[in-house]
Amino acid sequence: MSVADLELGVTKLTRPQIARRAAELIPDGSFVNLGIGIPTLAANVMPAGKDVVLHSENGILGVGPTPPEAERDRDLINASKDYVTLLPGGSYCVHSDAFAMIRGGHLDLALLGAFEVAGNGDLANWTTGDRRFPPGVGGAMDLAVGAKAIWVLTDHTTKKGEPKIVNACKYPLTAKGVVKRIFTDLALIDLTEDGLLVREMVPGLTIDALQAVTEPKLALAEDWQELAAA
Amino acid sequence: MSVADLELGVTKLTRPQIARRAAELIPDGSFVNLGIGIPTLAANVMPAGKDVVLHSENGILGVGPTPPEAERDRDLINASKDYVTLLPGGSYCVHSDAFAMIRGGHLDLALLGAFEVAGNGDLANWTTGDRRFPPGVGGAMDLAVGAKAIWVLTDHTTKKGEPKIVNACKYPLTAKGVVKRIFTDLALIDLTEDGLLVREMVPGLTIDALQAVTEPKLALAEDWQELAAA
Amino acid sequence: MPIDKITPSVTEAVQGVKDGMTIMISGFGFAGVPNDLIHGVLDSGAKDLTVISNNAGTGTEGLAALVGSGRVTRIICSYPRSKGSDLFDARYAAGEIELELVPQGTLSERMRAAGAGIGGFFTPTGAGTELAAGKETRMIDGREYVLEAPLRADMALVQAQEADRWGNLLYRKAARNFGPVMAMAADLTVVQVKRIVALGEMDPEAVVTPGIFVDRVVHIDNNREWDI
Amino acid sequence: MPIDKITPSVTEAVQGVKDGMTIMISGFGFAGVPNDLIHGVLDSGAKDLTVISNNAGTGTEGLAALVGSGRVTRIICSYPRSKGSDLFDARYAAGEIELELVPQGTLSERMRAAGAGIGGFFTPTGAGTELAAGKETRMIDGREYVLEAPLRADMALVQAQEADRWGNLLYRKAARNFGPVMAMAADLTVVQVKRIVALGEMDPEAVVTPGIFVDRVVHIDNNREWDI
Repeated sequence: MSVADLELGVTKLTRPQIARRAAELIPDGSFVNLGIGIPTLAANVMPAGKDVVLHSENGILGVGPTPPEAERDRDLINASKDYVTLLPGGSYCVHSDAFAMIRGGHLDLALLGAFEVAGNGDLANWTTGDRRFPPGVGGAMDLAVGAKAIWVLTDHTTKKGEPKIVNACKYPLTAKGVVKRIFTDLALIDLTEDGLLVREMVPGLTIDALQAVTEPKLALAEDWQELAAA
Repeated sequence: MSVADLELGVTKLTRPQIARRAAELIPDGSFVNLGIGIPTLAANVMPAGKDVVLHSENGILGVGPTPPEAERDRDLINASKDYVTLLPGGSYCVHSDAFAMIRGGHLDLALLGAFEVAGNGDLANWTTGDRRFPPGVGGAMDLAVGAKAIWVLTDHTTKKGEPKIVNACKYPLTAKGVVKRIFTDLALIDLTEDGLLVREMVPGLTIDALQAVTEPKLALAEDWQELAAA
Repeated sequence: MPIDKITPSVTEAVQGVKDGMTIMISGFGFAGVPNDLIHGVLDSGAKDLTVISNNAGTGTEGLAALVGSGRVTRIICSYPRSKGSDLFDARYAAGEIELELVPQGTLSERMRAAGAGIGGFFTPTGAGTELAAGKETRMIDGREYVLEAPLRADMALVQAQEADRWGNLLYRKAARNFGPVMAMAADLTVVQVKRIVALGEMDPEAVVTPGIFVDRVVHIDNNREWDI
Repeated sequence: MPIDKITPSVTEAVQGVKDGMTIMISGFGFAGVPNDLIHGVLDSGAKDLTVISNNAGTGTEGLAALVGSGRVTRIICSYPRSKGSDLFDARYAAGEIELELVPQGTLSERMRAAGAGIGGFFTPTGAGTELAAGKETRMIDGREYVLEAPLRADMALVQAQEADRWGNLLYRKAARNFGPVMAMAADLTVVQVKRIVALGEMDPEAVVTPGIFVDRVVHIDNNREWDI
């Protein structure tokens, strides 16, 4: 258990477990983009029998799981530059067509990482504004405005224990008001018209303890469930 | 000989002969679009050994000559809806890419028909403005502004003997100031900064007789030649 | 549950077509026209339709039949009049059909814009002509451009050669034409194909329209000779 | 005279590269990067270059070597910093290279616009963010869009899999990425390929970049393992 775990007295989800919970909730038949970070892990933990078509913005539709080391192909990588495979039915396309799919509203869902998410759905995930390091926007802004729904997958707090779900983003925005759902190592939270609604929490966590590491006001869903690690 | 031929006392070029003369002057290695009318005939009269890549705006690059009747394919027609073939090295593309080639300035040349050409290079070839008949613009406006050079292939006069090369177009314009060269059944005329320069005339024709069926002032090139039917 | 976009009949393929809809129809001349789907729309009885297609139909069947039925109140195309376009010509002469004439490259680019999430684009095509009348123009690097809007549809009817159950499509020769951009630009894309292949059978390098742009596929291999 | 775009050497392929040029370089991560052509440009000694590429190079060779050489004064890209982008990072930290950061979809769409004769387009990407600062915006159907300009180059360096003498190209898997749009958007498009095939050998349905967009092709089959 880490220090943070000890403080909260609960076992947090691992990064693959966060990805797995998101993967479980992706509707069957969806076209989905997996952003850099925790989201890309979802390709390896997709529930068996779920027919989801994964999109990678460098020009792949129908991304499959990570290959064994011996089968790596330097021409077959995803947007995170990780080795991937192609599923039967998958295809390659030019970069501009991959982004036509994104901007044109053809993706049902994009799973993105975040530096910060605000209660109003604002997303910041491309620069901390630190001028010592070059920023990198990649496809984040296109995905944020283009996909029909945006889910964020992130640790609940920074390494220092500060909230990443905030009242207002301090970092430069990626897009305004786009996030619909947040999966963290502690909880599953929906961004609704009435505010943040907690759907799931890890075993042992209380809403008060969760609120203590979250800036915007949280409400607990009547039918909330335990966020079980798969 | 037609009445018009008798009036001028010369033998006019046939439509395939106009097309042949234009084909002879297409620079080797060019990418060329052939418009509806006389221009499409050029595909069948291309000089042997000339490596020209013909573009058809419905999505063909590398158009070959008309096939024998037994080899017609209803999926292989040009922009005039005539049966064509595909040369080795040819390829098919989506319509929007065919027009990216046009508008993006990738065609060296487009050969177009005309209702009227003005001395300043204005082109009218999409509607006579007669409200009883539906107009049809097709790809004419894209080609007129997109190709690096526009050559017009046309009869020198209307069926009534009126000039088609005029001081100012009376019909609605296709594009302004785009025509660089005109091939007619009587002459080959360049549109230069100094005005219309006659490069070739059919045997027996005088510059005065040609001027009589042409509105803008013509100049005869010092090195003018006979326009010989191939 | 496996993704399966293959629909058993034309009737089911065009289900949901309604009065007042805007429908894109693929094809250039007689190549690539989804005649069976067009007759499916005709059989549905839907009226007050806006049709977007390069031509306006020739002969007595397919697009010409739809236009001739009087159910099309408006057509957006680049080249309506051709040899054999009598059914359209008569409606036009009688003032029974509204025509929006669009330069051909602008037509497919507007579809691509709709499909690619582009809100509008500047094209040099048509600048200074009647077809740009009333449109916003702008000088860019010394050249006049016209602002054109994306063009979308409620439904696209597309003809292709091969499909698999994900809706991936291959076309054949110049019958490809408007199919791929129309598939991108419609809320519901319905495709008739000559052949269904197993998932994974298509070369992933050669897929022209990926299944993400396709909603329904119907297999039509009757090889009927249409009067179009 | 037969069209033949095949060039015998890298030196001849990049001939004409000059100080101050804007050069597009294909590739996404380590896939599809024309390393031999990049080293050809490096060997040419050309300086004050603007490079347009998705990334800024990693490791010690290829794009990283060009950026690290100090000959690149400006880079236009979407994602410069990656594991191994030390050569770029150092130049950036020292203020020795100007960075224009462009959202990735806007980057390739701007190239396509240049290649397709589009004078500018409205995209929702980046609206309301720092990357749209100073750009014209417009509300279209209740949504904010940013006007983006076409992006062209003097030269494009592209890596592909196969070419024929007309310059038709096939790519391989995700190494396709920016190659086709860069080929459209440059005055001079130079391509390194792993295989040359006879004219007519490629499936005309599967050609990805038709030869009209390609100026020079050079055959490189050394299978060198680059440190990128």
